[in-house]
Amino acid sequence: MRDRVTMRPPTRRRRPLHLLILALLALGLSACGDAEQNALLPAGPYAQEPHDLIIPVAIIALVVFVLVQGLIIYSSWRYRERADDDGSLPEQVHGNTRLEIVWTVIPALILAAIAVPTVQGIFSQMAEPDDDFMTIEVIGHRWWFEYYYPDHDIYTANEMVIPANTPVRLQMTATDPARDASQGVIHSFWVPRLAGKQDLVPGQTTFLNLQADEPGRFLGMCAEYCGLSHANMRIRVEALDDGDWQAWVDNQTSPATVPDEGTLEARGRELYGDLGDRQACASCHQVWEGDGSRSPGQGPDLTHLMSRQEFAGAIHDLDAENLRAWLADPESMKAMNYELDGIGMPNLNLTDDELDALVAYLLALD
Amino acid sequence: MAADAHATTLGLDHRKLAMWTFLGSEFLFFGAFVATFLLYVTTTAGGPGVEIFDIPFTSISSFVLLMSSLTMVLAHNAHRQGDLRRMRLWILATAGQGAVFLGGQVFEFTVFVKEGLVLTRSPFASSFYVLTGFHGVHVFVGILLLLSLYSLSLTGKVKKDQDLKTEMIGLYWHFVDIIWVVIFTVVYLIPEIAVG
Amino acid sequence: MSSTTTPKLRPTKETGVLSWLATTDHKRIGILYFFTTLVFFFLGGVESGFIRLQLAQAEQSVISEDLYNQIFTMHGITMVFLVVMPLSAAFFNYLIPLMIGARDVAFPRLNAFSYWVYLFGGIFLYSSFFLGGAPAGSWVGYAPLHATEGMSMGFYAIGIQILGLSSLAAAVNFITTILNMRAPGMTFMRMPVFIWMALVTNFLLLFAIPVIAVALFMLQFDTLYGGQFFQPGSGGDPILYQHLFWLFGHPEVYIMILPAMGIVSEILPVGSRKPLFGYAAVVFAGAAIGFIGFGVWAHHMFTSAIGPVARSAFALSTMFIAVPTGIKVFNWVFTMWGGKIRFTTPMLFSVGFVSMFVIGGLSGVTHAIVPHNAQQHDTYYVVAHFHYVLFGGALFGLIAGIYFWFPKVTGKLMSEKLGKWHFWTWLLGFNLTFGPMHMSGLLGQPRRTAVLPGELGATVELYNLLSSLGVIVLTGSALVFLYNLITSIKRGEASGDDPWNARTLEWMTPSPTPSVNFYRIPTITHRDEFWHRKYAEDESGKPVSIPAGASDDHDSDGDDDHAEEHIHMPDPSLWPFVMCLAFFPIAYGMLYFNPWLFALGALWLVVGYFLWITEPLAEGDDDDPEDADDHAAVGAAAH
Amino acid sequence: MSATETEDTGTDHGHHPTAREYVQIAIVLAILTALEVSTYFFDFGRIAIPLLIILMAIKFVMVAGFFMHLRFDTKIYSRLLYTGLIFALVLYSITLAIFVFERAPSA
Ligand code: HEA
Ligand code: HEA
Ligand code: HEC
Ligand code: CUA
Ligand SMILES: [Cu+2]
Repeated sequence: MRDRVTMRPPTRRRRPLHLLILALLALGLSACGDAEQNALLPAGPYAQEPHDLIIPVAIIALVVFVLVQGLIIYSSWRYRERADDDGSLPEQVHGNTRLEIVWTVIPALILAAIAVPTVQGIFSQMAEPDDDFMTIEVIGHRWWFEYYYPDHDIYTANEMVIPANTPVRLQMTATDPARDASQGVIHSFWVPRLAGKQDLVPGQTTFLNLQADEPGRFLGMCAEYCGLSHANMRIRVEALDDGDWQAWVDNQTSPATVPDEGTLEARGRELYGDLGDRQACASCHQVWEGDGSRSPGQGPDLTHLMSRQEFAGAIHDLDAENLRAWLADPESMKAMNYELDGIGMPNLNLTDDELDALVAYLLALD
Repeated sequence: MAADAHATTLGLDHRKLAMWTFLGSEFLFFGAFVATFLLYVTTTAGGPGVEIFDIPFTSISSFVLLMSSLTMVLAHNAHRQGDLRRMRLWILATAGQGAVFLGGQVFEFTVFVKEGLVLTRSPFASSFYVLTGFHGVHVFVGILLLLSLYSLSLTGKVKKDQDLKTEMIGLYWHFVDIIWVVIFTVVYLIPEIAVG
Repeated sequence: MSSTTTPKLRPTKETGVLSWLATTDHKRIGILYFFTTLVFFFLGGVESGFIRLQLAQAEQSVISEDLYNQIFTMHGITMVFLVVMPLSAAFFNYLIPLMIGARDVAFPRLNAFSYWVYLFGGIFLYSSFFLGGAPAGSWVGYAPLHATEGMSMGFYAIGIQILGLSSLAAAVNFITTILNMRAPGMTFMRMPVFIWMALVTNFLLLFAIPVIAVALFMLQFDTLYGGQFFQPGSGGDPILYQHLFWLFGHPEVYIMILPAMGIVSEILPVGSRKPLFGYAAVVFAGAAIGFIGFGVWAHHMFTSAIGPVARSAFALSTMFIAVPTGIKVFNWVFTMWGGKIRFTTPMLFSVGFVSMFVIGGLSGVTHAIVPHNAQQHDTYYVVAHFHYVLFGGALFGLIAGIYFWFPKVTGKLMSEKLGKWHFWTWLLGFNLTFGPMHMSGLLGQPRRTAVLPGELGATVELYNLLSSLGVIVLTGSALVFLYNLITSIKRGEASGDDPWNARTLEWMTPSPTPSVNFYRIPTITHRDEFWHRKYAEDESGKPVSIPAGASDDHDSDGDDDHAEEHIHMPDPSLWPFVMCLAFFPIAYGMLYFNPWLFALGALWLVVGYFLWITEPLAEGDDDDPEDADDHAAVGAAAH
Repeated sequence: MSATETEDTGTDHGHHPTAREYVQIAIVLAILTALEVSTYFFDFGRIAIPLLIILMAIKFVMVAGFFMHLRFDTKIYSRLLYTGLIFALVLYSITLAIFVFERAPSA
């Protein structure tokens, strides 16, 4: 067995026992706390519509449930054999055609009634938004999402930034085999508060509409099993109001910061481009400094890395400590096996000095 | 005739009933391969496509397989009349034609491979080889069945009145032939006209 | 039966290991199936224990991602292919001949073949744990992910292929048996519902297995030999695999539930002491479920790359499968209605089945609300759904069957007291484990994740903890069951021949069932034949018991004049076992692409087959050996 | 369906073609095949494909009906065979139709 325990930094780990007690305490309380990835709390029309559909259906289901369970419990109780039974047999009833018709027709009618809005919902869910919408291209990699904003020529990863109150249409596919040595696999983009999920299929294009009514941060994750680190392929959507959105776009469309000569950061920038006989960061990542056009590599775009809050499939907070740990040994931070299949980020055996410089450089990429 | 009073419920022999049951399910097997082939008929990834087919050559081997159904049914006919000698002759003829068909297929495959159509070339190549290959495996199994019938009838294990055995193998054989009738049209002729 | 002059051509011993390896007796094969599934259930349960341990708390890594993925995959495969399906096959084996008044199945040796193929397929799959890692592509093995998982998905493709072969052979066998070996007078509409459901199930297998066979062959070629079927790089379409898998996969779920539905349809009338309400409706609904079940497969692909028309069509077909299912449910309830219900353990499990299955069925219908399926799909809400139908449904029904027919098999009763303990803890543990998953799924917890994401923690952690605690209850409950089973086999109370006052033919025979099943094949004049031999109806339609002995209510053995002198039973044979061993070299040969190993296996198979068909009868008469497989050699006799 | 139980017993008692008839059938099959192959050499235009499908179906039914005796045997066998065939046709046609018309979720 390829057994390897993955470790996460202690910041994100909680002690099991401690937690058990907490959970037991919570038993009495309502389980609704901070609900950022909560499918029952729609935050936009594309999540609201299915929600409005399922609630009446759930009520119907509940009624059927109560009725049938009630019947079962009632007849179990009412017709149980009593202690004083005379041992005779009950009346031998073989059936009743009228009843058969009733319980064929009524469920059929109920289902017909919920079929109509379902079909309507299917078409409206998949149609292009009526209003002006923004397109973002989404590419599913193992195991992180890449976003490209064609209107602005912006590349980013894991965290998708959108303007609030604007419909967004995602145009999605999974890793382009031409860009990634390994074949792409199917992923699924899912941010429950903004929309349902839709699979990303390599070699094909699928679409998903979403919209956030208010500014906010919405959590999600890849919802189609995509191998080893499927659990570590998470999504953040940051909805910004107009001003913030414009500022974000302006920042993203500007070239990356180039550190001053002689600083530690500058040393890091050098290492970034050249690690001797080890693979350079630049061979997989891009830091766009204004020349030529932006073109993505095998790994996430790092031009404005520090404009994001989390990294590596959005499982770690983006801070110096975590970055350092990541560069020192990516596989200890996220289940990957670069040596085996070339997927993910390799361990480049960086020295402490190199780590200092690289981390300093990355932290400057805001 | 139903000399046996407690015969079966339907009055049918188990083995024949089972054989037909099994053949019904085989359609779903080959159907899936044919559907896959149709889906990928033009998905050649820049490699060879249906134009590679040698229709005259395949026509001949298809014809041989079709005629093997005739010899098969003649073998059964002979067995039914108790003529084991003639039965064996037809059985050999059938197996022989099956072998010719298989030989043709092997030849066809080697030619295609030389022309660059290897299994790993494209979805088209994979689906073509796996579909026709599995059909070939069925023919091969049929030949084994025929040969075992042949040798068992020589050693007296298959008797004059046991023509059901020949019939059963015949059913299987004809079925494999029917499948080829479909493959020949759907995989070779129609794509050749529509795409090639 | 077997005479002393038997040449030692076939094994004749009736006890010992060899007798089990060589058995062709449908009852013994059924028992083999049963105990094998117990072992695999234990393995699948242990795997689920690891799943729940890992997910008990957020951001926890008791086992690595890699191992978790292997474990949840093997859990699904084990429970589906190595537990529920073969456990149903155990019931088919034991009961089909008995319930239709036959002495064995149509092809006893083929039957043994099915069992050994199943066993070896399971062993092959589990060997992966020691040969570089078990399959880690989930039980659906989606393409093109499989291709990157290397050898381990080779085990998946080949292993399930082998299990499929077992089911296909069994399906042909059982269909032939049911169509062709019913006792005189047993018309279709007099068949027990269990037999009907067995027939439908086996037709589903017959038509579904070839589809998965093709999908798996393609997977095997892609994974191991560089095939391009599902490789997007060269234009292959991964969605094709999904279609083929679910074309099989959905009928498969009805393959798992229909036998259990058949079982409770037998138990509820006995427990309520009334005939089944609406026999014809239940039968036709079962057939309708099987039929419609072939037309709903894409409901597993609502979020995949298919268009709105397809989504709508499959949403409609999926919803309407609730109608025939509802018919069954209501007929079961009205079977109890007006009865005098004795809550024995089998009856408790049957009522539990109806109740729990309805929950799973209703959540199934909500999946078909496509716009919202986009929220539910691949969440724990789906996990809750299918455990309610599979565990609360199929498994509850099958366990009911175990308690119900245990006396038939052993002549002893299982402890009612322990049985009740088992039932209530099972019900509690089950709901504790899977009930909370409805909530955690709706709140947004995705399935197949090795780590419970921390950001979900606050909302779903409690539910996950409850689920994990539920497994402890279930394990305790399973141990009660196991203890009950073992002690009852050893020293259970004698049951008599007809402990439940039952209705169907199998209870006419002595318990434990003699190897000939029936000393005299009964002639059937009624549905619920045995009941009608025990009770007549007076003018007002009230049943009155017929005094014992006044009719042939029991199939007594002995010197009855009517007993047939020469009962021809199938002879034991070692060849099915020996021949099936060939699947090891074949499977490993294909896996490691070793033509020699494969050729060895193929040759073994061919030689085994030859020995099989030329095997002489134990009694040494020079009857045609193949005809030994069927008692009525109509074909040969016809000329 | 219980009526089937009194149906003819279906084993080989019915009409059996003679060897001569078998040869005649084979000749017809050969002619049909020749016709099929000719679509490759001559341009049949738009009728080529429908023609090929019809010819295929005729050959199929002839082999099944005569060589496999379906015509003379009990109907149960035909039902078993054609159930499988129809299932396969319907299910795979739907699948292919989804690929052709419903491939992407939206245009
Ligand atoms: C025994 C197995 C079994 C059974 C019987 C069912 C029964 C049903 N299933 Fe389930 N299903 C599974 C096993 C099963 N399923 C499994 C294993 C999966 C997951 C596979 C995977 O991805 O790994 C799955 C997944 C699954 C999905 C895909 C979910 C997703 O991944 O997004 C869907 C979608 O429609 C679905 C629907 C249904 C429906 C409508 C029924 C119906 O047959 C239910 C009908 C029953 C009732 C409705 C209750 C009784 C009826 C009444 C009381 C009448 C009145 C009712 C009404 C008016 C509504 N199932
Ligand atoms: C019949 C089918 C069946 C049954 C019975 C079960 C039983 C259980 N299942 Fe599972 N399950 C599936 C079929 C089934 N499952 C399938 C198909 C999947 C999908 C896989 C995939 O996504 O690919 C799945 C997935 C699945 C998941 C989701 C994993 C994931 O998505 O990451 C979880 C999580 O909790 C789970 C839990 C459990 C638990 C706790 C039990 C428990 O109820 C188990 C209780 C049993 C025991 C505790 C056994 C104890 C027994 C003994 C001690 C007896 C000993 C006997 C002998 C020695 C002979 N199952
Ligand atoms: C072989 C290719 C490769 C090389 C070389 C490489 N990386 Fe990466 N890197 C990746 C991939 C792939 C990821 C995405 C991993 C994931 O999240 O699953 C990644 C992720 C990252 C991230 C996190 C980005 C985010 O937003 O999630 C940072 C930061 C990073 N790499 C920095 C570096 C630095 C610095 C170097 C050089 C010392 C380097 N990488 C070398 C492939 C590479
Ligand atoms: Cu990507 Cu799961
Ligand atoms: Cu389904």
